[in-house]
Amino acid sequence: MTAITLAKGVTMGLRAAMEADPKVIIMGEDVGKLGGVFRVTDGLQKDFGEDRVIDTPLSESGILGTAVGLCMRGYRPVCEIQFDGFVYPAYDQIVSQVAKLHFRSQGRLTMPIVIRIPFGGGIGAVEHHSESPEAYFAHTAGLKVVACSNPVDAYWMIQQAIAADDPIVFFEPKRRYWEKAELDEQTVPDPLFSSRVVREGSDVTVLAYGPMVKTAVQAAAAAAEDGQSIEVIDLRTLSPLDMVPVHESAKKTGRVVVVHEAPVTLGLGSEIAARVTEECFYSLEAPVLRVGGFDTPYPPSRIEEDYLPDLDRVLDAVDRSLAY
Amino acid sequence: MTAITLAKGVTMGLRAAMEADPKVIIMGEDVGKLGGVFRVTDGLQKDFGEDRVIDTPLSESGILGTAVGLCMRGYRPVCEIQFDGFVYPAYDQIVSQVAKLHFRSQGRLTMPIVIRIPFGGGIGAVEHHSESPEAYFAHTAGLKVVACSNPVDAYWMIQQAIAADDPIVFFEPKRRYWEKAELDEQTVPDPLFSSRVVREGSDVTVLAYGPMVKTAVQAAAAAAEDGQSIEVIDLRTLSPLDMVPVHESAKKTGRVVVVHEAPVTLGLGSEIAARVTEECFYSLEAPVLRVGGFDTPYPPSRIEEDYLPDLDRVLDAVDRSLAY
Amino acid sequence: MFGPGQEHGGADLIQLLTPEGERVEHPDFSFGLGDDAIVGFYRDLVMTRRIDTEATALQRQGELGIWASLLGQEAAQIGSGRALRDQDFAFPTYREHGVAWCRDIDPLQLLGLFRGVDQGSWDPLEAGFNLYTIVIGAQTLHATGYAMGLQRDGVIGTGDPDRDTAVIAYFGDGATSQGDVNEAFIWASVFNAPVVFFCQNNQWAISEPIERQSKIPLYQRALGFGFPGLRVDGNDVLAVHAVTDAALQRAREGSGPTFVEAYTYRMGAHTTSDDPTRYRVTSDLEHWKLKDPIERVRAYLSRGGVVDDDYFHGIEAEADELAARLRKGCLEMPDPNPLDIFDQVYEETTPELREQRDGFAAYLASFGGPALQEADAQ
Amino acid sequence: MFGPGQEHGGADLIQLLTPEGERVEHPDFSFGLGDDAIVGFYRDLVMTRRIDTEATALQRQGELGIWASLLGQEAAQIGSGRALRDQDFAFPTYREHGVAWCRDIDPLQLLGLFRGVDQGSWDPLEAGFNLYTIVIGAQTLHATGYAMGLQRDGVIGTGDPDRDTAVIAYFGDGATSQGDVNEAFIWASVFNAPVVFFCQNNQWAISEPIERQSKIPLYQRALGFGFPGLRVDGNDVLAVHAVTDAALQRAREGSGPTFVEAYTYRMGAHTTSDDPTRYRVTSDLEHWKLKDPIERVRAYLSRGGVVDDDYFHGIEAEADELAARLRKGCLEMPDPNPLDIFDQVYEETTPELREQRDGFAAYLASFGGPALQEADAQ
Ligand SMILES: Cc1ncc(C[n+]2csc(CCOP(=O)(O)OP(=O)(O)O)c2C)c(N)n1
Ligand SMILES: Cc1ncc(C[n+]2csc(CCOP(=O)(O)OP(=O)(O)O)c2C)c(N)n1
Ligand SMILES: [Mg+2]
Ligand SMILES: [Mg+2]
Repeated sequence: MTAITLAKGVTMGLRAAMEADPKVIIMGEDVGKLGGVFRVTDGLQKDFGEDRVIDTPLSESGILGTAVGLCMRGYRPVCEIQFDGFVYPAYDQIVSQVAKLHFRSQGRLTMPIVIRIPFGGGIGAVEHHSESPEAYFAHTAGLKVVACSNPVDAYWMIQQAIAADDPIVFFEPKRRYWEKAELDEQTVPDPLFSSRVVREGSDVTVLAYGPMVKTAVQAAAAAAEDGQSIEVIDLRTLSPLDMVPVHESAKKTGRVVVVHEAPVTLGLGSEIAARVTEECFYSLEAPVLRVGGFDTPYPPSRIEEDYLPDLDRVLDAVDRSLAY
Repeated sequence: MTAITLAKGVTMGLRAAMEADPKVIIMGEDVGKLGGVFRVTDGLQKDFGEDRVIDTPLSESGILGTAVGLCMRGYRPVCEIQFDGFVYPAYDQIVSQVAKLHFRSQGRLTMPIVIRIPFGGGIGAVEHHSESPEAYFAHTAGLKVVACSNPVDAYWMIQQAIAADDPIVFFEPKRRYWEKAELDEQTVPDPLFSSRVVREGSDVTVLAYGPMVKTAVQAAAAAAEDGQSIEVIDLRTLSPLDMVPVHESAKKTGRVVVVHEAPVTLGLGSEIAARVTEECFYSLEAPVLRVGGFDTPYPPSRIEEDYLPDLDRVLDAVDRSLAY
Repeated sequence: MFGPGQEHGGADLIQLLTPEGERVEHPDFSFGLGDDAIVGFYRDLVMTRRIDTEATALQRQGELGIWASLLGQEAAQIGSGRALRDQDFAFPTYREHGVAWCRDIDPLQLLGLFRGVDQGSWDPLEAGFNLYTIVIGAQTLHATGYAMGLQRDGVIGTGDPDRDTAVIAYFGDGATSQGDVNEAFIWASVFNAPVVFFCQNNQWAISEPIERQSKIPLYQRALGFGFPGLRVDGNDVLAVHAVTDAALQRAREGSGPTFVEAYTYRMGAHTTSDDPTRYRVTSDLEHWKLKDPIERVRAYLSRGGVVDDDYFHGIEAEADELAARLRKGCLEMPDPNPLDIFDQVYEETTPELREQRDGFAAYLASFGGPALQEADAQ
Repeated sequence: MFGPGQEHGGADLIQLLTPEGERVEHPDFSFGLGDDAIVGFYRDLVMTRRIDTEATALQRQGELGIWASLLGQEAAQIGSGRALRDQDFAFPTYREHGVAWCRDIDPLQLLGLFRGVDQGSWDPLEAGFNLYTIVIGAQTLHATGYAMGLQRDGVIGTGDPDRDTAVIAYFGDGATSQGDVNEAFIWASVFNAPVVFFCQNNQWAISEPIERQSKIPLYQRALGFGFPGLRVDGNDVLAVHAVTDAALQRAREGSGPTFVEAYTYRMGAHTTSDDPTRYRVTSDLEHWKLKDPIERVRAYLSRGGVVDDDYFHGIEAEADELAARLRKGCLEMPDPNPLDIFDQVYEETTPELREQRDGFAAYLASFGGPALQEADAQ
């Protein structure tokens, strides 16, 4: 058992995946000598060589477009997008090619591509470095989308994502890169596409993923002091959604709050609210409430703490839910 | 009063806008001599010249990127994307530049760009020609999104969109391009960002936009024969949403069905379901039900009628709603 | 041969067979095969054109939703397609019916996409021929990535003719304006990838003339990216073969990418949905008719007495048979089972999709539609 | 001067002032202004470097979140920036602090983005200088579109020096690999747009050397797109001025785009967040130190006795004042009011955003946060 950061969890997972399968390659800007701007690929080029850890030209569409061709030669590219705001130049290749080729070829072509995206705000960065674009991908048939929230999941989920034969957008909560946890490499991980109850409770269910899981857990702890019992679920998988534990919890508590950094309108919260309401209509004491970023572009970092959902805004929603 | 097609409505609206304001220019692939693949810009280059109706190089990012610069010189570009599936190469310019520049410049820069996109299926086209990408834009702060459903709205809405000072993605239901209606150029149009009750009813509210409005109205007519009274609302504006008439209707009927061609997951229906449930929680007799495309890429055209919501699937949802 | 000399010499069109059917010499390129190969090319050209004519007819009769004709571009496609080895891989647009023919794709399979029953039913990996790509330019990056895979697989520059492999990416003149295509040039150049960028400059991107995409000859685009560009007479099957063969060999040897501009003309409409009379004059058409890619080969073969009339008749007969088979096969193409689409989205499907499939099956069943067993049975 | 001759001649670096401060001749380009202008350039260079050093210090002390240093690129920016006329328009990346200086942007305003209080607070249209663009390459298309607007406004080729206008787009060596940048080349060439593509090749894109973006000198990229490309000594303010001035004039006259590669070196880290020791050797740095863009001007001015020591001291003093003002102003920069962001999204705001603003205002008020009146008052 060793304590590792979330960033280190991804690094170790990448290393394990590359050792396990020689077809696994890493592509991205500055992933080689520099080890990535977050050092997540640190040391990998040194150990696996320039053929497997590729410093690419500065073109995201090129990264995803060539990854498609590499898949056709049996490779399993792990593509790093340096920051969330820079995935859009590759959007066409992702949505029209990566996501559709399995379908278009009736399964003759598989696209085992992992697109790693450090996402979300809270690190005081300049514009385009704090986006939460997950809904753009979760709305796209043919892609799968997951988000890790802690070092241990980071370690296991990245390996599971690389081993999977479908294209997966892998979101890493950059503001949590330096959070630590104990990793036991012997334990058997949960399946990749499963959500997990991280704190049990009976009054209100709070759903979160990525960076907001910690916030939700902190909110639950604070609420406990006021005698409110909050159940927190880490969604982990955003497409497909694993609604089973969510519905169970919703039927138990009758009150659901969804939290994410992305703007509320058409964020993941909208889909979850629609599904929970349909599935648990007669069990709900209150409408599913959504806590998220406002429907504005990400603001200058000096006020990002106002923009981002925090403990208080989660508790505020919990209170509003309980008020029904 | 003359009967015009929806395509003609857009053409006439574009012509009127170009006559009204010399700064209005049209950019796109094949919009000049050919008049666009749907002939929507037919005759405009002949009358307004090549400086105002620009046949562009084959690059969508180039179309939107140069449109930004043209706005900074006071122009009002109307950019045609030839088919829905070809907007993605421009996605970065749209999401990171067009949508954000007003915000980033604190209002010093305005982006009066209209992005015209023929969208949806039903015309027997090959892949990439039948997409419904509206949610990708409605989730993007800084953009506004509208969809016309009939020739008269097409004529007025395109003029209103061009006159507006914010970037607007303007969706045209390509399968309805050839539908006809009487246009009275003297009437005063509804505001652009308003939804409209197109058929009154008391049992169930059906919400639709673009190509699905006709389907919803047909369903309502069929249901009437079975004694079901369906209210149909044409949303018209997808961002911002005009929820006032929707909530009114929902409180009246207690039952809401949303219909669109786009895949259900994270489609507009999810946002509407979430909002209606939050606003009308105690009035709802049934959860908001969603009828849409399946969560698959658009299928080969021979089976698109199975994929697309039709009268029967709308009525099926109405029955399920009434069964609560 | 690919040295900087091209920077100047490349300006002239590389031609080995004149429109009149005369063989001519070129300082850098010569046709390496014998008359028997040319006899085979003639058959390829005729069969390809017949496939195209028949498909166009099928569209007119409502059997296909749309068809993209290659009329006029047969030599560009056969000449390049025949330069490929079994192990090579081709990335087509939506118009490479002649290349598909060279890759032994059953022409009937080409109709699926245009009839709307599938999006390509051959196995790309087995055929060495990817599915058609409709999004302009996207395939050039796929080709470059595939070529990077070849480098990693050690099948470049080994000297073993059955091992060394090259990739060819097809695209049009309009495609050269897409960011993806230019990025592909950069990647291929930087990584010295074994890929041939084969541009059929048919002078038009739907209604837009080549002037809308470039002010200078397209082949010169490559010079700015650091690899050679050549312009070949795209209606001269011998020259196209010679140039493509050399470019592919260069790639297989590990000498990197080449840009080949096949200078040709789109004799038909962009697709069956298009109306060229709105934007181009017929005189151009007349001019290019005289450069027909098939006529010049026929002229060469008959003048030289390489083959007799029986041969030509034989080919016609074979083409007639193919056309008949195409027509019959097209009409018999079964529509897909709507319930199959759910299982084709992912390699490992999801509970959500299973639920949607089952729900839809039940729904269809309520109308007596295809039951689920059927779907699963398939 | 911009003829095909460049295709070959361009291979040599255009230089007018050696690292030792010697004026040298060039067949095609000469510095058109007098020593007084060079005296002014010296001041620009020193002030720019001082702004950069102070901002770096402010970041180290936690007053800025990040800073992108232009150390080493002062001449490329001052030389090109000073070639602009009032009516011209510049599209910067995130590193053009020297160009901003030439456009009379208060350096204090440059800090806002990096401190996180705004995303650029000057008026781009008034300043003739757009907001910084962080998404690599995007601004090259904006510049091309702006140039197309100039053509439509009839302010090209009128012969009136106060009327004819040009656009300059700044970008780096790494940016040349983005599709957008190559599309900008195509559009500018096809429409003959009055834009100068000014590439500061500082040899690095964060940790990636120029070899990752191009195998041949970058200026040659332009040749493949049909317009001239030139490579100038980016550390030679006189040569940069002469070449940019000629390229801008060419644009104003209606002769179309030019690609200028300013060959320079990023002397500092990519940004204050970067650690170059991980990927580059210090010997390069030593080599480039000898080519310092400021030293050579100082050498020229003092050797020629154009100015005396008092002048140099005066500039130092002025720079000290500026630095002090920057520091003071930075610390005093007010944080934005979180309630303002809602009204900045659209020109015509929406009911949804008004509701979100009011709701958030009430929420903040419940903690004693800024009330709405305040926000509205601002
Ligand atoms: C990204 C994208 N934009 C637009 C289209 C619509 N479109 C289909 S073919 C075509 C013209 C292509 O011209 P060219 O590259 O010269 O190929 P050709 O059709 O002449 O063979 C266009 C604009 C598309 N398929 N993809
Ligand atoms: C589209 C996009 N991808 C990635 C980045 C992250 N990034 C910021 S600067 C940079 C390197 C740019 O290098 P260059 O163009 O040479 O400019 P320089 O920083 O050297 O001035 C990268 C990759 C970005 N800002 N935008
Ligand atoms: Mg063409
Ligand atoms: Mg650089």
